[in-house]
Amino acid sequence: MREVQKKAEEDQPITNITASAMLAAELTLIASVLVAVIMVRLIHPVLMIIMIAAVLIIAVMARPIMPRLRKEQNDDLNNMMFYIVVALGIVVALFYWGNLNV
Amino acid sequence: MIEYVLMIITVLGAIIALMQRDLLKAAILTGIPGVSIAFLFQYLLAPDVALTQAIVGSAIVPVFIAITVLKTRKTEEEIK
Amino acid sequence: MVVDSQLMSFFTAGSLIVIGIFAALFLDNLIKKIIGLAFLGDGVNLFIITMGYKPGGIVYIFLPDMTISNFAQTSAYPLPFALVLTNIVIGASTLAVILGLVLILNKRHGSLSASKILRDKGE
Amino acid sequence: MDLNALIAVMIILPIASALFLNLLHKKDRTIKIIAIITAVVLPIIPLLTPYGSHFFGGYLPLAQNSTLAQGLPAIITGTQLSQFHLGIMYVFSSAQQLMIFILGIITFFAIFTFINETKKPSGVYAFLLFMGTASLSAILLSDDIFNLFVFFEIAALAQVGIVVASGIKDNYETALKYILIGNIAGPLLLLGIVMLLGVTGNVNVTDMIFSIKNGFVDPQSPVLLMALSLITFGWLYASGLPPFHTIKSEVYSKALPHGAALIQAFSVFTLVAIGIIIIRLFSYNPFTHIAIIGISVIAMILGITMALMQTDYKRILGYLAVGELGYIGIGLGLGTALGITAGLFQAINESVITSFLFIGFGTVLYKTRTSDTKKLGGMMYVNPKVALLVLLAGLAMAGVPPLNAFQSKLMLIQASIQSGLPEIGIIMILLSIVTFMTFMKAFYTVYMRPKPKELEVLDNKIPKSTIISLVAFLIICITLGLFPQIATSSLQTLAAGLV
Repeated sequence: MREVQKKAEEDQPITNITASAMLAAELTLIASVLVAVIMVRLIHPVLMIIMIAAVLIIAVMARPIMPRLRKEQNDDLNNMMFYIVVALGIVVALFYWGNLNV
Repeated sequence: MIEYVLMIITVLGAIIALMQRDLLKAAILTGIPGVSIAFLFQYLLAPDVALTQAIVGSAIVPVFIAITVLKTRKTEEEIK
Repeated sequence: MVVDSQLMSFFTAGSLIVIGIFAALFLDNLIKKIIGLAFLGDGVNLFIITMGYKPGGIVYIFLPDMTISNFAQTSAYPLPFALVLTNIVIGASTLAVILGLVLILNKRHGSLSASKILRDKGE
Repeated sequence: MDLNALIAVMIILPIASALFLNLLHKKDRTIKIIAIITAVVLPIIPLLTPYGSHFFGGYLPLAQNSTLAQGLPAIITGTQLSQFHLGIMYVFSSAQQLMIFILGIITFFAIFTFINETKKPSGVYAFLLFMGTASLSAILLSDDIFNLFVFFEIAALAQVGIVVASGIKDNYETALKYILIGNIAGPLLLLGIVMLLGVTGNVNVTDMIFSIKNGFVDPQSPVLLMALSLITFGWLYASGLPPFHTIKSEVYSKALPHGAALIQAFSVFTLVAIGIIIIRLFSYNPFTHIAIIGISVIAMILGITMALMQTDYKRILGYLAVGELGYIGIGLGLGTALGITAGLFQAINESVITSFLFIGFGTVLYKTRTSDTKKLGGMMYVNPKVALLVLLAGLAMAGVPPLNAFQSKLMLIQASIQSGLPEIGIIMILLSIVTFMTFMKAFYTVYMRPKPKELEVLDNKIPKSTIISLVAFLIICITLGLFPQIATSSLQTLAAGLV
């Protein structure tokens, strides 16, 4: 029953505005991530080239990214908590690693 | 020696309180870590904080949670 | 005892914090989540108190028969204790607000499950 | 008379007024008068106060405090201990003056629109707004990091209260989520603070810096690193950067327009206050700057792309506000004097513009009682004046000259090029364009496209006070856009001190 409801929600008519917004968001995401990755050149130029290639491949393989990203970032409390604890781990680990290596 | 016992009671009490299936029991068991932390504060040279923690940890927090559990239990029965 | 009691106290505080985060993350029942958060706060308080503790020290109350330099060298560090008093009060008042919100929401949804009450509402 | 006592009045006045308003129940006229008087006085106090510092309880450092130092042994008075601050200290300089002035202005217009839009203004709601303003002033002023934490918790509770009081659908759920998440992040922030206390033996930021700089503390000690990471995590929560952007934008969207305007100002100024403390304490560690820049770039990208996907205009604004926070973070993270000045300037501009947008779009909610863009349309014909003002606000947010965000974004791009990171400038330009596009999408669906048949426009007239507030915000935007040196000259001293 719930699955049917969910499907009905997903099948809402997609208007021109939402479609174009999704496309624009996707392009923005890829473009800005690509530009941001160029900053890796400060660490090592070869690493930058590898990472740009990786980002391009991921962008092509995982297309379309935006609907998935949208689905991941919902308002569910458990989901939010999960990301928050993951972020805590990342921040703590990064600061230790970063201080040893930068 | 007493402090190690208190520390073990604190951690075990916290785990046991969270493992209860009955919410009312869980609420009341919350007081055990609260009280043992208060005694630990006393051991750790903080008598004034221990007094506050004894009141808040052993009385206010468990009672608040228990009241919430009792009130919510009523509405759950009504809906059933 | 071989084991340092201050170090053990730090470990106790750490395990309380971990238990609290675990409960808030993985237990679905809202009451359990709140109990976990209370433990998280308790763990942080214990951590602060342990930080001010001085092994073999005295309580930070200046009695008339003490000298200042002796007191300064042996007493526990009182600043963290003052912080804990404030934090206990903050924690209790926040807890009251949370429980009030839970009561209202329970009346509305008839459930205490976080995944039912606090799920994504879509658009 | 010692005018420095006015520094304390900045916090005491709103708290006292808030407590008093809370007592007055159902006395509408009195509430209105007292709230308006307090709101008028709030922005004026910082303008009258001379720069300086205020010591609570008169506890000067022992070196300047001969009565207290009497009879103490040389182990205390003869060493660096006598330089340390004993009590809570508030520091007031030109940057704080400007920021508290802007906060006061936003509070004033929030209170002003609230009192005129609601038929029966409740004292409790005004209590929450004033309480939030008081705690934010304290956060900006305080040099004592634990004092900051206490006021930060008060501000969080006030935000929860504002959300609960809004009466919008599902607001209780949002409030509960926010407070639960805050209950994880708040204690962890405190843990970071006490780790600093444990290493340096102090909670005063100036003293902690003194200890770190003079070798009393090993700057590379792991406890200090742990404190840095936990405080950074608390900073993310306080300002709503990722991963907290979803909850923060939800909080904005579930508050009434004037409440949302004030809450976003709270986020902006907390970001600035805690960000400045992080930079002051840890700028010796090069990774701090890299981390702040990284987080800010992620915030910009996620905030603005997510804003494009939303259909609720309040949620769109919420995500855009998060995206704009990224610009401030980049300014702080660049670490040069120009960068920090630009970041602080952007903070001031953003708080004004986003309040402008929230209150401007709030008129749509007032007229139609809905915020779903799918159901809206044709509001241009209902209310052309407000539509024009909202359009100007959107242009300001996107950084169109001669409005204020243009100046700060230009400065940010210059600073990023100067620091050898032109990529950040490119990302900022790109995302500014997308911001404008997102705004225009919301503007088109709400104002320009033909009106749907089902949409009912209520017959109530938009109060004049709302229009006055919008015009006043526009005037601030244009003034700061044409004469940016008004703001930058007061911010430069603080920025220069941070490098």
